[in-house]
Amino acid sequence: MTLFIQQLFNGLALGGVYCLAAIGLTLVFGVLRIPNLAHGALYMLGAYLTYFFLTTIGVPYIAAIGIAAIMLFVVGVGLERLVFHPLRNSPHTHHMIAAVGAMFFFQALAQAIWGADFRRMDTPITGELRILGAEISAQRIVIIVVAVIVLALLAWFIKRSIHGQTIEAIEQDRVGASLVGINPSMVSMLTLGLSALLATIAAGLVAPINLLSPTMGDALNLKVFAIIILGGLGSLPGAIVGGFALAIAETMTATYISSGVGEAVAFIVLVAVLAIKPTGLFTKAVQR
Amino acid sequence: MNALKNPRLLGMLAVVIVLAAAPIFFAEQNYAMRVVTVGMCAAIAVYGLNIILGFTGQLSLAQGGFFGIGAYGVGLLTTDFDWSFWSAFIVTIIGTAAVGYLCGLIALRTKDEYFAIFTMAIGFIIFLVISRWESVTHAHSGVNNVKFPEGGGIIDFESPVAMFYLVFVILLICIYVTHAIRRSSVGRTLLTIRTSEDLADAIGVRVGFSKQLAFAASAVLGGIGGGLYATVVGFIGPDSASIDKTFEFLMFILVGGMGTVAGPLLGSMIVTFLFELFQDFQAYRFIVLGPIIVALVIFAPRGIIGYLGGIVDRRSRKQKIAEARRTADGASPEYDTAKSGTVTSGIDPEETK
Amino acid sequence: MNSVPRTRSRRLLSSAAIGTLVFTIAACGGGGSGDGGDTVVIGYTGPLSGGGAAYGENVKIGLEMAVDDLNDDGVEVDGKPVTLELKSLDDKYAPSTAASNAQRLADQDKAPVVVSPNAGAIKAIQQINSGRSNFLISAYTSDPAIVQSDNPLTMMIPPNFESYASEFTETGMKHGGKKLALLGTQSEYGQQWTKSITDAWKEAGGSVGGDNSVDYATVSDFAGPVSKALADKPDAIFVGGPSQPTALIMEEARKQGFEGSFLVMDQAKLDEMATVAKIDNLTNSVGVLPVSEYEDPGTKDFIDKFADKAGDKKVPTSETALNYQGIAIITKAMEVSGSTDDPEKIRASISDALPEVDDKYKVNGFPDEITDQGHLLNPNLEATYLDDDGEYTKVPIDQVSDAK
Amino acid sequence: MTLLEIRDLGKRFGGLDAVKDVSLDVEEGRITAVIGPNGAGKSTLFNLIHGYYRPTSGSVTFKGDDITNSSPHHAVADGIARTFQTTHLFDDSTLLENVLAGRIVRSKSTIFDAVFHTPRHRRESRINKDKAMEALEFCEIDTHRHDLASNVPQEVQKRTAVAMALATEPELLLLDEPAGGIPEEETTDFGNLIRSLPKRGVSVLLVEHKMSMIMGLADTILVLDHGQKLALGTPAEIQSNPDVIRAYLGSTAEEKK
Repeated sequence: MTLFIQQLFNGLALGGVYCLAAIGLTLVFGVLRIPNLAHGALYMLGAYLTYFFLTTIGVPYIAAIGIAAIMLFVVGVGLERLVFHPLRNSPHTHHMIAAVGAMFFFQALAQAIWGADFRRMDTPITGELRILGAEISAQRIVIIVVAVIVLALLAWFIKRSIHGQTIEAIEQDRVGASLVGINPSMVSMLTLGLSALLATIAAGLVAPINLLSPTMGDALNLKVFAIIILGGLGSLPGAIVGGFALAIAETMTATYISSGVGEAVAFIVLVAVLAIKPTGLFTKAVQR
Repeated sequence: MNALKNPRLLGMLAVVIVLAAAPIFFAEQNYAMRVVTVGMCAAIAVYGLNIILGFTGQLSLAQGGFFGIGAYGVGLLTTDFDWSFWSAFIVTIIGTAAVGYLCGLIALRTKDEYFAIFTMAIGFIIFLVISRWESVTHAHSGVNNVKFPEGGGIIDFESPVAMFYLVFVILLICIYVTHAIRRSSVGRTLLTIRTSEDLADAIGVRVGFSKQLAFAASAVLGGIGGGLYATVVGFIGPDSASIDKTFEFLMFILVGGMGTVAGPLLGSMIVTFLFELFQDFQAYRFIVLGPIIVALVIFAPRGIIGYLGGIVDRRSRKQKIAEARRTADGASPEYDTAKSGTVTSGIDPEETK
Repeated sequence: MNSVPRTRSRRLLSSAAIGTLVFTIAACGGGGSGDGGDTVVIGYTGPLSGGGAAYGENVKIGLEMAVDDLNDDGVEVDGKPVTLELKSLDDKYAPSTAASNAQRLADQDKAPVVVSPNAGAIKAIQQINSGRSNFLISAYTSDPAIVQSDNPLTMMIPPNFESYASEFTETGMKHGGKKLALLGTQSEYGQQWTKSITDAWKEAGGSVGGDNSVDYATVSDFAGPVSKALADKPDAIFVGGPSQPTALIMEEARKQGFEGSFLVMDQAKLDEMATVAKIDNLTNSVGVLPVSEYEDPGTKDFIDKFADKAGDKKVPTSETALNYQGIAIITKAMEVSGSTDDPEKIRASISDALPEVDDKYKVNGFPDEITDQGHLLNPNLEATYLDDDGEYTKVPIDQVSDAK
Repeated sequence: MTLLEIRDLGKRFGGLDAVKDVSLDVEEGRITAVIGPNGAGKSTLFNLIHGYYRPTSGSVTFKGDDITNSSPHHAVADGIARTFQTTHLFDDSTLLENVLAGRIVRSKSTIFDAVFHTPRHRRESRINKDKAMEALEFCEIDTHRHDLASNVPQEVQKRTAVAMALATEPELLLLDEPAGGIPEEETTDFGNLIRSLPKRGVSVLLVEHKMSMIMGLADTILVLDHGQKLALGTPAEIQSNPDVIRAYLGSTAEEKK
């Protein structure tokens, strides 16, 4: 029983990790329909920049995340301008390959700057909590809470924008409040910038429980795609449910069946769900 | 036959002749032979991708997985089960066809992004099975000493040159088959589906069934490529089924030109050589290669063949149009035909939304 | 579908892009270098980008240090001075790429020896290194499968990992207890270790829980797997993969209340682990001896030189040290055989070369013999036990045979 | 003879009736029209006939065979072709290639024929091309055959859609607003094209907004309102039907000038 509770908390924390990583991707995928495979790389860059400000420069934790997030916003905007904007009329394939190219670039860049070695990011949030006999670190609790809050806020912000009313999303957003009447390419820029910013917040929170390396985004990339497809494209509640459900399924199958199945479960569930409901769990069945 | 007047065919012919002659210059260079031969194995799988992506317009991300099934089918059957290469190869091809068909049954219920991610999941599951099912696939230990094809005492396939020509001939067959498919009503069916499934429905195309066939066909070519790859390299590990392979294939097809007949071959060769060329930069090669990939996608979105083909098409169409005008003498020249092929009508829907 | 608005400038740009491409490919034809006559290329193919990059870099540093030092000392083969040159290629851990790279190094750079640091890659390279092409593989892996294949041109550097199992078991049981949990990484190598430890542990009369191996590279949070392993209330845990994630797992286990002993696979190095986790969380563990604990004649200087090269934050590991030794051995074998381009002769002379190697290159348990199958054997193999005070105690290891 | 028999056809989406209890006979060699305000269920009716939707009630019979639950490609194979309200064409292909696509359903050759270039394949390719050219000529757009579909004027595109449908060798052609988007002055020509179809052995069922065109074209007119039949009869009868005038003609005809 203790094991079950412990794993439930572990699953929740992992769900928080997945959700946080998925947010930015859902944004871009949902609003612009771009499968941004470079998202994991942005997440990685965000982690390294946070690390840089926190450890190398010595800025406080929250501030380090903030500065890194702003820098990543710029990177995201740059990515949109240089890569996705010229491709705005091309089919998905082009986006995917361009994103892969960008991902290669970011990874090589990070390796050139910070080296290939694993790095550890220590944060001021330390200590463990004991709940019902289960041990869980404070950092993980922060992850769960922040994931839920950020996702809920975001869902509330752009709920109506997903299916067409793209511009409204930005209008409701405080960044875009002053930009009423902006053109669609501005929306794209802001969306990608925002997604990179969110990826950094996620990375800043999640990186401390694991390690930093130039390929740290890879492990998340595929799973996060599974999650947002499972939940239904562009559905933020779907991303929340999908993230937590898959994480708990993963932890539980790994615990009670085998770790191999645990690794595959996200994809098996995805295949099963799409076989029954080809548009994901939460879509309002809006196919073009 | 007016094949000689067709610049596309001429181009294709040129590529094929250059390749066919390659061993004359590189026979002693094992490295060059190896790179080209491995590149051709990949090219076969890319032709498979061309059927489902280029002709049918469905982005399948399972191709690396099918490539892996092909490689492991041949690898395991020739080692652990001690089959001859040829029987293993044929059984493997049938096997990939079956797996492809079954996956297609479910996969084709989904559309667009869902199809892409769904096939990505399939590819990833295949990868996980290969890398985790230790008792059968030897997981990360890989499969060592995959048999060479039996030459029946006539050809010794241990020689890289013989192996080169084996892969080359099979590649040519695959190219011809894709070419024939494209020209035939089957190909037209697939192109119809690519343009609009509703329209395809309306003119009597069996959309589901055709997509299914295309998916299975693409899986088969993936399996063929993988099977040959296994015997060419002799040792295979789970990386031969990884998602990276899929992206590699996508890169090949995109650089060469989607939906074209020569594109996959040219793309595979060019990208393979680019990768080898930039090896000297080691870890930092992707600082250069990454932007090159992005630039290619942006500036030559239809690939090299698509780009060249566009020029050829415009020219030949201009001729034909002029001819049609002359014979019908009642021309209606109120629009500019010179723009044909490059500018499409209207405002971009994404921009106006 | 294809509604790309194209302008003239874009067309120009695309022609330019394609033109550049064609040009670079044409330029690619050249390749090949190193006809300086007295330059010998040492080839290296390893993961220099992607997930294994850190590992590949560590190996590369050892090779670079060896090549620099040997060149400084001066190498003389058959009466002529020879300059060594290291040429490294990236294979991203993919065996087939590694084999292509090795082929290229042998063909274009005439490298008589190619270093590869992973078993899969070595197996792939063994398909091509003796036959139409000939070159020696300097194999950095402790998987005995690569010498079992009877490849005549393979030199295996590290000790056979199977040697560790019984000693690790004994030490782990002594400081922990009879019940073992398995939490190694899901790599080829990790799985072999898991198997080997499982067998040894059972043989010693202990009980082994379920296999909880996870892929260290793709797990986002180790808490789940650790909880599961701890659920069986083990007295000892087998862990291991790359040092840093291994350290994280041990730390997590300690935080979740584990008090038993750790058996640490040789891929993870205790001193390197201490750079990402507090040493308190790593104690009561048995693992391979850190380089700094070796007492070979060249160890001290090597560590200093390593610090100069890689910075003092980095810990020198056996990946670096053993490959440093390896190149010194091969170079000496070239001198002894009087040949830089006949890998068979070089391989045959290794045995005679071993006692000739200068003391400064003896840094990490120097071997005194090479088996017929090509395995370098260090007579005094030692592992270590890290006690609760953070002190290393040496544990002598009996080496097992490489036979299947 | 009655070609198409629709009996009490109905389709519910959610709780709403898109089409309810519609019955209609389409006579061979005639032009039958369906009119009604937007949202009256005209397109849904088409989709039901063609098998794109499954009806919730009623039946559709074509040449005596029940095709109620058939699928679109079966419908086409049986001899029912259709065009769309918004023109669907293969933009990157020439008109000839577009019309050739309509031949797919009549092609018997398989992948193997194509690969081995069998006589059947060659014979079929030739026939397909001839038939496609014939359809292009019939629609008077053969001079444009090498132009890209995206580069020709709207009217030519509309004609191409008809030619593509004709290439499937239908006995019944469903035209969904065939003259939509065509300038007023060209509708007469287009009307003539439709009028010539029955002589070719193709009966027509069409949905159209342009009243002037319908009245001079159709033999029988069905008026739909809220998915139900409002009236059925000859143009003259419809024009004088008070229900129709009140519900439809009176208001929308004025709006539509």
